[in-house]
Amino acid sequence: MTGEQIVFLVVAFVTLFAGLMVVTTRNLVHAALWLVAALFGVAVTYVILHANFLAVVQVVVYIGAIAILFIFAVMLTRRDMRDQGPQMNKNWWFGAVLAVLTFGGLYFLLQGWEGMTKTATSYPVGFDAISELGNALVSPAGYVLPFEVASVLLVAALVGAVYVAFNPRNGNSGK
Amino acid sequence: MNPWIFVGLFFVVGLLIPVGAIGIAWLLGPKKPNPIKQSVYECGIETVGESWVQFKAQYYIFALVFLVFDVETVFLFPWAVKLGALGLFAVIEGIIFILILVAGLVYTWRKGMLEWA
Amino acid sequence: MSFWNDPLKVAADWLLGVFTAWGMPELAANILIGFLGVLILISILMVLDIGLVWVERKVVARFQDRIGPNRLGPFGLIQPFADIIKLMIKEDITPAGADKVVYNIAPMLSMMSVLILWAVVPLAPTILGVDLNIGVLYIIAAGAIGTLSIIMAGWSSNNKYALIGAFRQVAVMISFEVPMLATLLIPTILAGSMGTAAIVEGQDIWYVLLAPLGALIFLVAAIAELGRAPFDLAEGESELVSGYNIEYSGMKFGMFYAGELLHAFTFGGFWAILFFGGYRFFGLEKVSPFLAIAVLLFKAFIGYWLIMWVRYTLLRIRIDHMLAFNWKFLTPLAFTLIMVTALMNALLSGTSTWLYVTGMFLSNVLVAWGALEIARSYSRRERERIEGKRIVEAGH
Amino acid sequence: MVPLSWYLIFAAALFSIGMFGVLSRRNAVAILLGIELMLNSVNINLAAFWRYGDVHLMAGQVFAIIVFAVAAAEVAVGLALVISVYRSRRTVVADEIDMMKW
Repeated sequence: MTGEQIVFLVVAFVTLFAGLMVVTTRNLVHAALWLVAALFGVAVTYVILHANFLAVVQVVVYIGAIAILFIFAVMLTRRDMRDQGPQMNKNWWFGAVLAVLTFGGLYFLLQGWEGMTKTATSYPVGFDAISELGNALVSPAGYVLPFEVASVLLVAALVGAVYVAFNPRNGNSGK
Repeated sequence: MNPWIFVGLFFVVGLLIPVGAIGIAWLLGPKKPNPIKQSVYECGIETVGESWVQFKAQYYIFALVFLVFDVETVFLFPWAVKLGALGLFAVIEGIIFILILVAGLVYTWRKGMLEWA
Repeated sequence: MSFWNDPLKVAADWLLGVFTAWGMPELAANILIGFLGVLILISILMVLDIGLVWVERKVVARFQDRIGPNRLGPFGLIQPFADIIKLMIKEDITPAGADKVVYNIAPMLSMMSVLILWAVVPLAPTILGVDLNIGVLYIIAAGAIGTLSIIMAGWSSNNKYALIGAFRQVAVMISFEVPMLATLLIPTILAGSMGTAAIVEGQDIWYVLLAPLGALIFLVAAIAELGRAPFDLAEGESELVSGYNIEYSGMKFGMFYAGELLHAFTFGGFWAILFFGGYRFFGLEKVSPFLAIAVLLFKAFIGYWLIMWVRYTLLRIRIDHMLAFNWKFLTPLAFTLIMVTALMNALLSGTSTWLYVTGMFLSNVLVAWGALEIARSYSRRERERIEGKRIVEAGH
Repeated sequence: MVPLSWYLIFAAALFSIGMFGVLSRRNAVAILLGIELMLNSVNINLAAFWRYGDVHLMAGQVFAIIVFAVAAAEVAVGLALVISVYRSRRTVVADEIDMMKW
């Protein structure tokens, strides 16, 4: 077993454990912090995959922005957080069964696929993935349309979110 | 050798140093807790109500606007790296991208959502 | 290849020889050497940090027409060490009802988020931690961890002041991260790389000449990111007592405090790296790597001094003014500047150096002037509106 | 070298955990947390397929970036909806949000 494999296994188990804590912890702020741990684990996975840009974007976007947004949202909807009643709904066992079935089914399907045991070719020396990525994102032969549409999508999300959450006609906006 | 090993070492050592400092301080310092000492510090006044109070929505709005801008600006980095080689067409694409972004900011501004009121 | 030309490599080779002679596999030896190198760098930083406490106290004293620490040792130089001993032997109080685990992790994360920044600092042409091709984004990523540590500290303390302070601080930090990210794009565009080493190597002309406005915006955003005056409203003593770290005492408070000082110094360093040529100073860096480190530290100290100067000169700004300043002025300005820089860079790239530099500089000045004019006319209209209303009210 | 199967199984496990969260939590914010886990597992797959295919084809990374944008948009709108509902109904429990029933 190589060092890379050991690192991967440790990171994978930590990430999965953190993921389990996310879905089972009662305290929602703790759940959000466990989510940060899980997302950091995913960032390390990107590093092992040589996807530097994805790794750092993962930290900047998820930990720097999305986790903060979650914590703010938890604080805004605090009154329900007093952990009254169960955090799980009545059918939680059904969800558990379905999740296990999904995992089993995926595992079964993947076992039957011949590309499964593929190993990676060694990473080309001096290959600059970021500049390739820049090329792919803005060259007309590449993904320029998805790139611009992503911008439109985010602006639409901003406009929609601002409108939905804080429409003055909904009554008590701002406190 | 993968350069990220060094980044990992920086994380490890960067965590070890404060852990060590706090650990030594914990060993050296006296430990005599009592309820008054451990009470929440609020300028000598008794705490009223819960500490985990509810917050005003404006914090969420700023986090929201930040999230959108953060994601979009991060996407501009590969564009910026390759800009010198790609010429004017890529510059115009980037400018369109930024203008779409600024349109979102203008909308939020016009809706009066950037006011701290 | 002598020690004075490339000390890092010589030392590493020597250590590698020693370790492999002990029968250690090469990879493990390399990792151990890296570990030792990082440990030494961070230890030096911590000692520097202790020195910064003294510098900060001495400088603030001078700004306020006082003497500052002057009893222990010459010029009070031993004072910070006495402070550390005091912090070490103080009782560590955990407030009742605090979330113990989160409460203890927060100061460690805060310090770590500063220390890991030094992984991408190029100290000299041959001495840099890691040459990542995503260097400038790494700075923001480390800042994200710092933001998280603040919210953790505020939330886990079980104190209203701490939580409100943390929320305000985080709102300010994330807001000012947008213009900071935007100005980080400018060196990236000019150097054609996100790596900090490549950015320094690309600065045959300091980028401050090509993008003076960008350098200015970066400094303002950095000061806000640090939560220092005039953007230190989270610490407003009169209303929030001390902000997010109010419930911390002893060494845990020390971690926040030392982290803040080192963070300021580090951002002085990054300002120098991104806009003032890093370790480069008219070929001085080629003489010896030690000289290059000295140049970088000198520039970083100038940046740090500037941050202190701003801190002790300006008054605190109200949070609504601050956020309005960011979202309505700094962010649109930064994005305009990126568009102008990208456009000018593409248009002028084939021309002579003089024309290029002059064009870039003048376009920056033009953008700054235009922004100030718009702000001026807007605020004049605003004032007339408010004052006009007041006159009407008075006549009522 | 880590074989591709490890990544895929890791991603499948993370996806299942996220799905369990989505199906079983009562709090709407917690449901969104589960969705984040699921999106991340998708991204791991995309990055792994980029690495194990031809690294010169950037489609995997570009898709992953688009997923980042979608995740950000989803969180922004999702949490805004939760807050909006909370403001009118004073609850974030998904079972009790039933205005669409009538």
